[in-house]
Amino acid sequence: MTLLEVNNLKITYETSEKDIHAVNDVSFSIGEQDNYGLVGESGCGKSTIAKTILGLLDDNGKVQSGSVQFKDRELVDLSENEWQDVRWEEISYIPQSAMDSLDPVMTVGAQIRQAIRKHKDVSKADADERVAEVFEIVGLDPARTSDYPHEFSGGMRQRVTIAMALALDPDLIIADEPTTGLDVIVQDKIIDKLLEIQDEVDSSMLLITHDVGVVAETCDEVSVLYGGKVMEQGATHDVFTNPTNPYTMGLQNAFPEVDEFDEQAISIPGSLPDLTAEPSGCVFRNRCPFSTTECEDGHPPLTANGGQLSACYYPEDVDTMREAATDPDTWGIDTGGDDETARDTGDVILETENLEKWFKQTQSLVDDLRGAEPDYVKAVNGVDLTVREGEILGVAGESGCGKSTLGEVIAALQPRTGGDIHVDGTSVDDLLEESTKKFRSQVQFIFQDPFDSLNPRQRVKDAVAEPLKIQGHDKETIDRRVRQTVSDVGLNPPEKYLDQVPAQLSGGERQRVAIAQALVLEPKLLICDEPASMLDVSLKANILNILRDMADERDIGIVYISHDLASLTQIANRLAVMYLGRVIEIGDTREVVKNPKHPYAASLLAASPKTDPSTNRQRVLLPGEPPNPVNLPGGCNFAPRCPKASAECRSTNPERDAFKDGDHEAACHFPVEDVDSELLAQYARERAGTEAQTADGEPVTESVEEA
Amino acid sequence: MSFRRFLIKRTAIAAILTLVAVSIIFATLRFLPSDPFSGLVASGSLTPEQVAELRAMYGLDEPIWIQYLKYIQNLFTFQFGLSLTEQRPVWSILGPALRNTLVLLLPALVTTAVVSSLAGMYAGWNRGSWFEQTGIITTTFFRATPIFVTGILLLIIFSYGLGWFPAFGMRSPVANPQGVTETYLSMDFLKHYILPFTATVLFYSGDFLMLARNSVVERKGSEFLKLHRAKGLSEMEQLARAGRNSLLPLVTYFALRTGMLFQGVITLEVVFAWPGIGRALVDAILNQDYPTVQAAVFIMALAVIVMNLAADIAYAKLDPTVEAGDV
Amino acid sequence: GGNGNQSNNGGTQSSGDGRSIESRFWEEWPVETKGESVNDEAVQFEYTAVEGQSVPSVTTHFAQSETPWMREFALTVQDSFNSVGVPVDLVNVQPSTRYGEFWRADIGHPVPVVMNLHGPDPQRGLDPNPFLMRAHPETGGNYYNYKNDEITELLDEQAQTIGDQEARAELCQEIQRKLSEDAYLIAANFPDVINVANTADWEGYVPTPGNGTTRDSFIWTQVNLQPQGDSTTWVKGVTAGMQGTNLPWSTGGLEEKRLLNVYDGLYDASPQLDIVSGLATGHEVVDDTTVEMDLREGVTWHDGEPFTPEDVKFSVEQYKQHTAPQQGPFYRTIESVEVVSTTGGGRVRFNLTEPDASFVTQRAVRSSIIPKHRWEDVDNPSEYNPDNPVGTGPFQFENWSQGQELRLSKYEDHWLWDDDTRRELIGEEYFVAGDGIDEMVVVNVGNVSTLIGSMQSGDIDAIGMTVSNQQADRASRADGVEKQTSPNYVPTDVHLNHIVPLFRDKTFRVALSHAFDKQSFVDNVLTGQGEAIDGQNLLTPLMTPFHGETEPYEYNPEQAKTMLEQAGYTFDSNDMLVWPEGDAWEAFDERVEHGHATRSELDQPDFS
Amino acid sequence: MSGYALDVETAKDRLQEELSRARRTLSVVLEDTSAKIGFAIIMAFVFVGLFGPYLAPHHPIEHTMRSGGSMMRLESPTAKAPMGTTSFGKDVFSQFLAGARPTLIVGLFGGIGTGVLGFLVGLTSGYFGGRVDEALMRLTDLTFALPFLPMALVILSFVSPNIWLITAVLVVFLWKMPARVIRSEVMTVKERTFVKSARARGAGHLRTMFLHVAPNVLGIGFLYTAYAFGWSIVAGASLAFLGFGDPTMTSWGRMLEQVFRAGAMRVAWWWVLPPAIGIAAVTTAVFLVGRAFEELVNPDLQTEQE
Ligand SMILES: Nc1ncnc2c1ncn2[C@@H]1O[C@H](COP(=O)(O)OP(=O)(O)OP(=O)(O)O)[C@@H](O)[C@H]1O
Ligand SMILES: Nc1ncnc2c1ncn2[C@@H]1O[C@H](COP(=O)(O)OP(=O)(O)OP(=O)(O)O)[C@@H](O)[C@H]1O
Ligand SMILES: [Mg+2]
Ligand SMILES: [Mg+2]
Repeated sequence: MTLLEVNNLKITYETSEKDIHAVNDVSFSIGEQDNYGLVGESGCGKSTIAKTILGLLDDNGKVQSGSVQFKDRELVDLSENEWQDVRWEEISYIPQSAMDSLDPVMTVGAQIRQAIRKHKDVSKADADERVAEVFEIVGLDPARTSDYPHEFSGGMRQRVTIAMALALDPDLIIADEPTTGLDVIVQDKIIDKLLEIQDEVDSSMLLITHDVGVVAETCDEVSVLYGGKVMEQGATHDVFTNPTNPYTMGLQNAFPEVDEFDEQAISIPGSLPDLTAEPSGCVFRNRCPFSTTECEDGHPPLTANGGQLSACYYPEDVDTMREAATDPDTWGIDTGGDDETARDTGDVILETENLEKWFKQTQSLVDDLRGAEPDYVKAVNGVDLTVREGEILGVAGESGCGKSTLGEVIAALQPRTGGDIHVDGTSVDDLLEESTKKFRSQVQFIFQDPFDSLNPRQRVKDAVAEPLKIQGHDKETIDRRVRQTVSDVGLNPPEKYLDQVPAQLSGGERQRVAIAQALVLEPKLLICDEPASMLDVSLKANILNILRDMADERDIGIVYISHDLASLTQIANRLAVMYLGRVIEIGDTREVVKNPKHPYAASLLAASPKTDPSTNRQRVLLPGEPPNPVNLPGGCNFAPRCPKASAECRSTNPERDAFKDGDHEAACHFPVEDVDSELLAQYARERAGTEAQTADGEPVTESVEEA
Repeated sequence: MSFRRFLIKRTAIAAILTLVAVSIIFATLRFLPSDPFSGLVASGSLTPEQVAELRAMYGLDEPIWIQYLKYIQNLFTFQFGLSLTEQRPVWSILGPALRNTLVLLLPALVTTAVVSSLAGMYAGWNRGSWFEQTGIITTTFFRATPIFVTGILLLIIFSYGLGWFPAFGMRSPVANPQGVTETYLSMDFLKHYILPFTATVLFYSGDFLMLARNSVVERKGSEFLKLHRAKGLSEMEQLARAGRNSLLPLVTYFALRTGMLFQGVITLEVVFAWPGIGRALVDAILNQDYPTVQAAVFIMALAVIVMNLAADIAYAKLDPTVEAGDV
Repeated sequence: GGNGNQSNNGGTQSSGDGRSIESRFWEEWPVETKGESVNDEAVQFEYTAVEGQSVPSVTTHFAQSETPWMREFALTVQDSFNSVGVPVDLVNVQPSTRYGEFWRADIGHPVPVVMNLHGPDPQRGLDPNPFLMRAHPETGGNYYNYKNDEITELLDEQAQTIGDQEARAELCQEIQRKLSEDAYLIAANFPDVINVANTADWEGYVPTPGNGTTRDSFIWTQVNLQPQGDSTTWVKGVTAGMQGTNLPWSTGGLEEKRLLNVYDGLYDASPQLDIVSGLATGHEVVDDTTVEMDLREGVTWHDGEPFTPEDVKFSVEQYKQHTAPQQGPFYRTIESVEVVSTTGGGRVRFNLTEPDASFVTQRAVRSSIIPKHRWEDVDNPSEYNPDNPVGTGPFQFENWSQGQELRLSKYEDHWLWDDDTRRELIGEEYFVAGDGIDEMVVVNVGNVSTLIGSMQSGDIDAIGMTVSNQQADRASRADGVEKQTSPNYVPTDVHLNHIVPLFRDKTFRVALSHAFDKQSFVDNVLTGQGEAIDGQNLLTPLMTPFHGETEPYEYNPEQAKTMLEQAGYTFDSNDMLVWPEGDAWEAFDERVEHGHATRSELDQPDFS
Repeated sequence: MSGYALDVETAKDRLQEELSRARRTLSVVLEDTSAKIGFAIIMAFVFVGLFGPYLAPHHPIEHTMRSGGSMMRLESPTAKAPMGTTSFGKDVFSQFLAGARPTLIVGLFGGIGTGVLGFLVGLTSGYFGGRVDEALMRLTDLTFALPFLPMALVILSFVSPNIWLITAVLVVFLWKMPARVIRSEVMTVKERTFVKSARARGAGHLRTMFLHVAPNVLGIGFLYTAYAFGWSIVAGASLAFLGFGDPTMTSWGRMLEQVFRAGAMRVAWWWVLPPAIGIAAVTTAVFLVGRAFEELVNPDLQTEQE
């Protein structure tokens, strides 16, 4: 029986210039107790659809035509008052960013209670009881209902919003990117929770995400959206094992998996379609490697192809396309022909020795006066790294583990607390003493946020020329090198870009300008802090490729920081995994990924979702959150969460080379042999055992010890 | 713990600020070329020796730094000394004046804070509406116009023109109320009260309205309000939440405004001949009555500093997300 | 410190091309008069005469807030200077700070020209000293730095002429003639005192010179008023309130004036500006430095205690010991007080430090006597504010709230409530018989505009201050309200600072006197409500017998210019005055050196 | 620090760019009706401020209006004196025209001084943070604590007031407002990636501060300069009203003081209204334009435009 039926939905946004056709003729339906997925790149209209179903469309948005039938009731024309009854009782919502979706000045319990009492005439006590109930369902400690949102971590807040969504047993839950922005391990736990809840309660769920892996693992049915159009629709399994639409193929291939080493990353060239007019041809035709003139004739209708529906004029060529789509060449990506052996790494360009960066915590005045030792956040705590010319060192780890701090300390953007850094054999202090300018010409940095990494007031040419001006080059040199570099980072022809201001550039282009800024001085060492994490999948690959090329061609040593393991494995020669300020495992990328030795590294790697829906991955239900960085436990930092931890782990901190196999080192007394049995199964068991009472956050060391 | 630390630090800073402020006040006043006694020589009624004796009587002949130390020392005990022109403790001059000012301004401020904030929230919620536009334009007018000009305009219309209200003072010339209740709770007082009260309310309305409106506008697009809406809250309930979230800047601003209360409306007190501290201060300046000026300015500075502190504390206490130490 | 007036010979210095003369003290100057550093170095402004150059502008201070027409007056002064080719730089100053500046500066006025108003203190209308003695170098009030030995001598002489009023008056008249002839300042006018009051409900207003009918300086109106309407409470509106209840030790002016309703002095001034008895009924000049007074019999303090000579003795001793600012003029020349007798009202003897002709007329009039039994236990009278000030005056204190009102009620036992006594003191002209008012309330009403409003609305019965003619006309449009005009004894004057070489030249002063249109100012700005002064005399004709006739300076700017040209000044193409040159310069130098001589006295030729 | 110097051409370029930006911004601001009216009022005011004294038919103080030889005292508007006369026969119309100039001077220079000083302090304080910030912010706390009007009155009672001194006193007391706002704005901007990025590219503090941070808070800086223009007028008028204005000049505030002092407020509406309305109109106009501008530059108010 269908619960929700969306038919030929067309939605436009009015803007001061042209109207934006955000959703064009979208239809799909969700059955009872179904998990339905909407997947697609940013801007394809996913959220717009979700908001329309909840009647929360922005004021300038308008449903042009089509219908949304919920339990045979038309939702599109409801008045605000009628909506108030539908909302939450029948359809609830898990917002994208739990970080700012909770009212900061209201306790979480009150927020949930408010939702309950708005719709049900129950006493406060009864409502509180229900709040406690849903808290338990999502695995939060019911005792914490009277805490404020800021007292929870990101993952926990997301669980609060899930609990809220469950509060009234709605028929449909719309989850808009519920895991975006969360660390993989946390994401895995949330997904697990969602699935579990799905099993238990009889709600349907509409899951919206851009992450193919997440849909593949969670949804029964899926619609792939692009430019406000459904490109492919059908059972998840069918769609992702046998995609029949070139866009689905591209999208899927752009999501590499962790163990796909050194494959040239695939990206879909070009940029998103212009939504200011209703599509006249296939919305994907401009970026589609298989497009022909026929594709101009209106958007192709959804037609059955295999088990699913696909909007493509060439259903018969599916197999050849599918074949071709795995080859980067098809997507216009120059593979260069180098393979791994061709990459030889040169001399050591960066060496850190026991590098430390501790942030002093403010302490009480009295303690200050007593001269008591203040507390420190040991953001970077004894890190030894080496990077060679032409080598990319990947640094992975969950949020807050000190990756960025490490990068900034190496680049001397922050002073360090201890240890040594040598660039090209010379101590950083000596270099800086000699001249900051010189140091800057050797070590450069690329930041995470492409949208903000350029001065909005500077034109491209000024931005790229600035480092040269600082170095005091003459005008001519500056001109020449700016042009060259801009072209090197793939902004061709340079003239087209030189005079633009950042506002006129897309995110990918901006990040390339930022890279050009870093490269224009021809540095020897480049530190990249998540340079691609805010870009769409299709753009991400471009950036990775440019960096890889630079490392190879210019012999630059690169430190590449990211929490996205898949992209790291694609680009990095060596991989370092950090946990709470320490590098706990390091080695050749392939070695580390295939054969992780540290339980944390192993869990992290295991938590990445798979885009192939047929693989049945075991979830990583790593208990607890990373401990408070201020009061680190003695011994191994990971011990409190580690199923293998022994008394020794808790008392002595293992050396980095406690495990050592050639280049491969891991700081673990008991290196992992088999991930599934030693870790994942343990996690699951422990979780099952403690579910009923245990709240989040409290490390469950006791039970682990028994096991 | 960290809150206490924060409190101690803030208080210490406030104390030091106060000290510096009073020192500056002291120093500035010593630049005045004369004191009330000089006039007596000048008018020929006293000989210079007699004036010197007088000055000695008030300690004005001592070295500056001794005067300074004594002054600071007295401040600690809230002893403002003796007025040079009135032969009475300064406090007995300023006390009643202060009360009159508070009676006028505090209710006005509270009224405007409540009414204008609510109006501002409503305006922000209905951004672009007729209500918002007129609200902004009228309050901007009253906020921008100097308060004494507003006062004068009110006088011209309601007092001189329509003759509804008296034009000056706190009560009728012959009214002779005894005691606080009779003074402040009579029809006569009310009649005198309305115009200056209105001027004050109008003057401050702009700040609160804009602040509330801007905060609500800021919050309006926020995710959490979207979630409230998705939960099925009605418009008013959503506005209430947006309002609650805007409360912090409003409360902070209210505290700061209260601190600035005494210095804000001197001209208003002059226009309406309101016997408040502002007028007392202007008179004292004209009479070069150092101790009174010092004390009045000190009270004003102290009010600001204390209310600043209060604002900080309110901020730390009201906003659950702010760690006291961050403020 | 010390006196630094080693006047170097001539005062003319050669500087560059032309000779020049700077502002400076021209003679020995008694140090104790001003401050310690009264010497040429202390002169804070520069005003230099340079041979053959244009006369620079004279900086002129006025305090606009003193009276509404002050700026108009300043413009008139500017006009008169301009008409003799001297530019003027008008500066408006705060009245409060200016006195301090004069005094602290040690050099009198800190600028060449200052305009001045004077308060209506009664003794200014009774005794010539307050105005005349300012020309004496040993008076603090001589901030125009006038020093003319001839005058000084005469001043000293009149001051010591005790007991023989006629002789003293004659001396004073001579002094006035000489001063006016010397054109030592510009005495412009006596502006009328204009008041408004309700005459329908009240009868018996007394137009005292200088004070008008309703101001605070005299008590005649309030003791003479007879209610015609329902109320026996007379309400007077003012714009400034009393600051405290301690009369002798207050420093503002209002406390003394208002509290003199409660306290009595030894003598008082009648509406005709004669001295009349107060607590003292008569006096006897025993010798140059001894005066004895008989005190009134049967006087009681408001608390019922009898008034005795001991109170007088006590008051003076307290004032001296604790430096009472308000009583300064009173006790200034008293060495000691003795009680001579206690019979009847009693008799006291004042031993003076020096012969003082004004002791009775000036000093005793401004006195007030406080009750010994109430003040003897007060440790520090200067910090004392009696909750209930007790005096012997015609009114007793009821209530005072700061900045708001002062409430007084009739003290029946006072001699002024006796019709006969009052008739005698006030004079037939103004006397009205009756029981008088029961209560007097002085309320503070903020500003003139509201005063007029309350007058019109009947909230108050009188305005206790001078208003402008127009305002009075406006107020008197209401029923029962009348404008009342009284003559004045305090002049509007313009001080010329005699250390300035331009003003040291008597010829210039005389010329300026001819260039000042006193009458037109009175007619135009004061709308005729005032009296232009003949000659440069600060004493009003009301002040008999001391007033002396002085020659008027005819208004004639052309004549003034001619005089200047004859003295060697020239005018440039813009009609601006130019300092003399050559021989004329030497003549100028001589006049400056002498300071008080005419050209003919110095035998100077006509340079025109 | 080489590379810091800007060559003429870039400077010119930049200037031109900023100018055209300003023009564009203005045209956007002026889409708001009330801002448009406000702008017109300001322009008219500036015009009167510049040329008023020359347009005035008479000297505002020295000329006495007479009809048939007698002074025209407190006369209501006539053809001869279109705004009536004062109690000493001065032409209110001339005073009104001449009175705009001091008001303009105080507003303009007070505004610019306040804006520039506040901007520099805020920029330095926000950019460097730490001790510098602590010190500067305590300084602003101090100026907040010292009450403006009383302190100004005290100062002006021993230094005889003149318009530049008054302007300076205003600046000394007003700079704290923009300084605080600019500082907090700078603190946000300086955390933005492009600023960090500039540092990483080797830019020194001065370059980063003035080239990267400053331009991005310039809008707020201008906004507060505009507001300070209004505040200065208000403060200047208040001082004048209390009798502490520049005594040599007729300003609107001073005109009000004189009506008030002359006790003519009740009758002479023609004398009260021109300066009162003049002040009210100008300050309101400034704030209306400021508000419209604020909607543009205040990032927090942009929620719906996104
Ligand atoms: N209020 C609005 N006014 C104008 N355009 C809008 C508005 N909201 C969204 N859009 C546009 O509509 C299109 C679809 O937006 P939508 O938010 O639905 O995308 P999405 O698929 O959810 O993207 P993301 O993955 O980034 O959340 C985008 O091009 C977006 O820029
Ligand atoms: N300036 C600072 N002062 C105090 N603590 C800091 C500071 N900067 C970072 N930290 C702390 O240091 C730790 C490491 O932070 P860092 O930003 O390096 O993490 P990260 O691995 O880059 O995280 P993310 O993936 O979220 O970017 C965190 O606990 C953080 O709170
Ligand atoms: Mg979205
Ligand atoms: Mg980071």
